[in-house]
Amino acid sequence: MTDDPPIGADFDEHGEVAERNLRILEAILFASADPLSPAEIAPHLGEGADIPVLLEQLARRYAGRGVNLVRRGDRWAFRTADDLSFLLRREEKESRQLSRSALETLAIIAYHQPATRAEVEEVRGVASGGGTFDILMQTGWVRMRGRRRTPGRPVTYGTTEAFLDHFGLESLADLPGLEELRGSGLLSSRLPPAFQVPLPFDGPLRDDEDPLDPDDRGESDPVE
Amino acid sequence: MTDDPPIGADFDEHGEVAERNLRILEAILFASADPLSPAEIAPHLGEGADIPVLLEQLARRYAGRGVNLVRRGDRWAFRTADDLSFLLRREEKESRQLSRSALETLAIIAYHQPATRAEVEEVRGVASGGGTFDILMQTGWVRMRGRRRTPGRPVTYGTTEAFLDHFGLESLADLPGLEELRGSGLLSSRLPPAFQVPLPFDGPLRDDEDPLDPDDRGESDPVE
Amino acid sequence: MSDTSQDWFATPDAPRDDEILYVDVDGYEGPLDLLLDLARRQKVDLGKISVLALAEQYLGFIETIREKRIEIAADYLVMAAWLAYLKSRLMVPQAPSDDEPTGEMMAALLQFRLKRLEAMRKAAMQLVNRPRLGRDVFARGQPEPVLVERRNLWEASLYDLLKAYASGRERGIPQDYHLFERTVWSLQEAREILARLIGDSMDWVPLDAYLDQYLTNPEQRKTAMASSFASSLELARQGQIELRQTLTFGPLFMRRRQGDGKNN
Repeated sequence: MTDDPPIGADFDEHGEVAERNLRILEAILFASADPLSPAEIAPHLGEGADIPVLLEQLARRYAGRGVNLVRRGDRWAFRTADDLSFLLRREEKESRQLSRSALETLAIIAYHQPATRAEVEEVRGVASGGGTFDILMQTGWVRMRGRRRTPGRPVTYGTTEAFLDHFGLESLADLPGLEELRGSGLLSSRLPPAFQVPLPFDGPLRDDEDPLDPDDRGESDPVE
Repeated sequence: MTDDPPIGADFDEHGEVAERNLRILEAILFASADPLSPAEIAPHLGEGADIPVLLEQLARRYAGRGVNLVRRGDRWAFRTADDLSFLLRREEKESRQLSRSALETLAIIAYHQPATRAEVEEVRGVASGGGTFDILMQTGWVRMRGRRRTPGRPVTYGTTEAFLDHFGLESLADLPGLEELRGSGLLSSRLPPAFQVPLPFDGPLRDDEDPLDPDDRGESDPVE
Repeated sequence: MSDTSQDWFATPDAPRDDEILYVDVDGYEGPLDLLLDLARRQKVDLGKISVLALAEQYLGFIETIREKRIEIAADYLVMAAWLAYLKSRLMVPQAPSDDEPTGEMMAALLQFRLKRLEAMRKAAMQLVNRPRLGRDVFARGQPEPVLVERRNLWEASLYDLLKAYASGRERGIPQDYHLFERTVWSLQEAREILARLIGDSMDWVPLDAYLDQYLTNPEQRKTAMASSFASSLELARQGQIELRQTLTFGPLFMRRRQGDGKNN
C-alpha cells in the first residue's frame, strides 16, 4: 500500500468533482450512527453523482486497511477489518457506572473519613444497602481502616491511594471545602449557618480507632 | 523488533510490520469516539512500535481526506474534516448552549488558566453566580486543578482535554488570538505587565499550585 | 469619529439624558460591563476614550438609579466610589509629596481592565465560532467496542463525586429552614467586593471616604463600613493588602501588598 491510493485514474476532467464527492461520502459514512443507503446519501452529494460507483470506489480504497467500507443489505458502513476482530472487546470488560447511592456514599466516606457505616447513613439520612459498601470495596477506592472504640466496635472506612489516583487528587486536602463547593455552585448559597464540610482525614489510626486484625473481614457487616 | 524506524519507505524489509501496526492503529482510532492516548494504544501494537511516528504517518495519509486524524492534547482521534462542516452541520443541542456569562467565564479560564474564581471575577468585574462554574464543569470542559499557594488557598480551575476536542484545538497554544493577546499584555493580571506574560497552562500542577503539606488541611477560609 | 483627540482631561460632554435613560441596569453583568458599554458609545478606540467623561457618565447613571430608589448591587456602588476618587484625582493637580496614585495611572488601569474584558469577549466569540465537535465536526457515529485499557473499570469523575456529595448534604438540610433576608454585607461578601475593586491596583486607594458617598441608606452604610473594615483587617492579616491612615479619623487607605502571591 502507498500513501496515495491509486486515484490517478480518477483525474480525468471530472476527477476533481469525484474526489470531492468521495471526501463527502467518507465523512458522512464516518459520522453516521447507522449504515446508510444510497438514497440517504444522495441529498448530500452534488447533482448527478453516481453514488453506487462512488461507494465501490471508496470501498476499494479501504480494502486491506484497518477499517473497511462494507455493504449490509443495501446499506453501507465502516467496520473494523475482520482479521483485526481480536481487537474487539470481550463482554465482561464493560466499564460500569456507579449507582447514585454508591457515588454519594463514596463521597461521604471521602469527606467524613474515618466514618462508620452508621455515620454515613446519618449523613445521607437513609440506610445504605450492604451491597453499596461491597461495591465500593470492589472498586478499590474504599478500604476498612480499623474499628471504632465504641460499643459494637463498628468498622471505620476511608479512601485509598487508588481513590486519589482515579479522581486526580494529590491529597485529600485537595477536595474542595465549603466555600469552594458553594463558589462553584455545587452547594446552594442558602445554607444554615451551622452547615459545615468536614476536613477529611486519611492519616494513621486515630485515638478512637483500633487496628483491624489481619483476618478481620468486618463481620459486623450483615452482607459478607 | 526493529530499532531503526525506516517507515517512510513502506516497502523495505520492515515495511510489513509497520504496515500491520498502521492497520491496527487505524482500526483502534477509527473505532473509538473519544481521543486515545499513546499509552492506551500501546498494548495493542507490537513491542517496540514507535507510536508517535506511526501516528504522524497515519495523520499524513488522512490529510486532505473527508476524515482526518487530529491531535487533541496528548490524545488522537479521527474527526470529519473542518471544511465539510457546511454540509454536515447539525443544530446545536439546547443543553450545549452556554449563556453569555458562562461563555465569557470559559474564555477567561481558558486564556488565564490556572485561574481562581476570584481572578475570573476580577476580569469580569462582577461576582459570578456559582451556577456558572457548575455548568462549565457539567459540560466537562472545565475542571478543578488544585489549590493556589496563596492565603486562602483558593481552588484553581483549568480546561480539560474534552475542551480541546470540542473546540478543535490541538493544544492551548491554538487558542484563537493567543499571540496577539499575549503581545498586548492583556493576559497579565497586573498593570503594567512588568514580568513575563503568562501563557495558559494545563499541564501538571505549577510551582504556585503546590500540593498541601501533609499536616495542612486548612479549610479555605479563615473568615467565616 | 470626531472626538479622537479627547484625552483623559478633556471636558466631558454632559451625558445626554436620553442616553442614560435607555440604560437598564438589569441588562448589565456588573459595573465593568456597564462601563464597557458606555465606553463603546464614545465610538473611539478604547485606548483613546475620555476616562473622565466615562466616569461622569457612570456616576450620572448611578445617580439616576438612586433617584428612582432602585436597589443596586454593591458592586456598582463600589465602582462608583472608585470612579469618584478617580475623578477627583484627574481634576485636582497632584502635589509633589503625594504618594497616592495619579489620575493617569488610575485611568490607565481602568482602560486596561476594559480592554482585557473586551478581549476576553472577543476570544469567547472566536472560540464559540470554531468548528465544534457535534456541530461542525463529528466523531465516529458508530463507535465499535475495541478493547482499550482504561485505568479503571468503574467510571466516575471528580465532578460526579462532588455533585453527589453536595446534593446528598443538601438533602439533609431541614426543609423548614428560612434564611432571614440579609441587608448586611457579610465579611465574605465585603472581602470579595474589595478584592474585585482593588484587585490589581498597586496604589493607595481611600476606599471608605468614597464608599460613604454612595451608600445613602444609613443602615447599609454601617454594615458596609463595618464589614469592609473588618475584611480589610483580615486581608491585611493574610498579607494580601496594606492599610494606612495618616491622621486620626482620616481616610483609610488600602492597597495590594507589593510582591505578594504569585511569585512566592
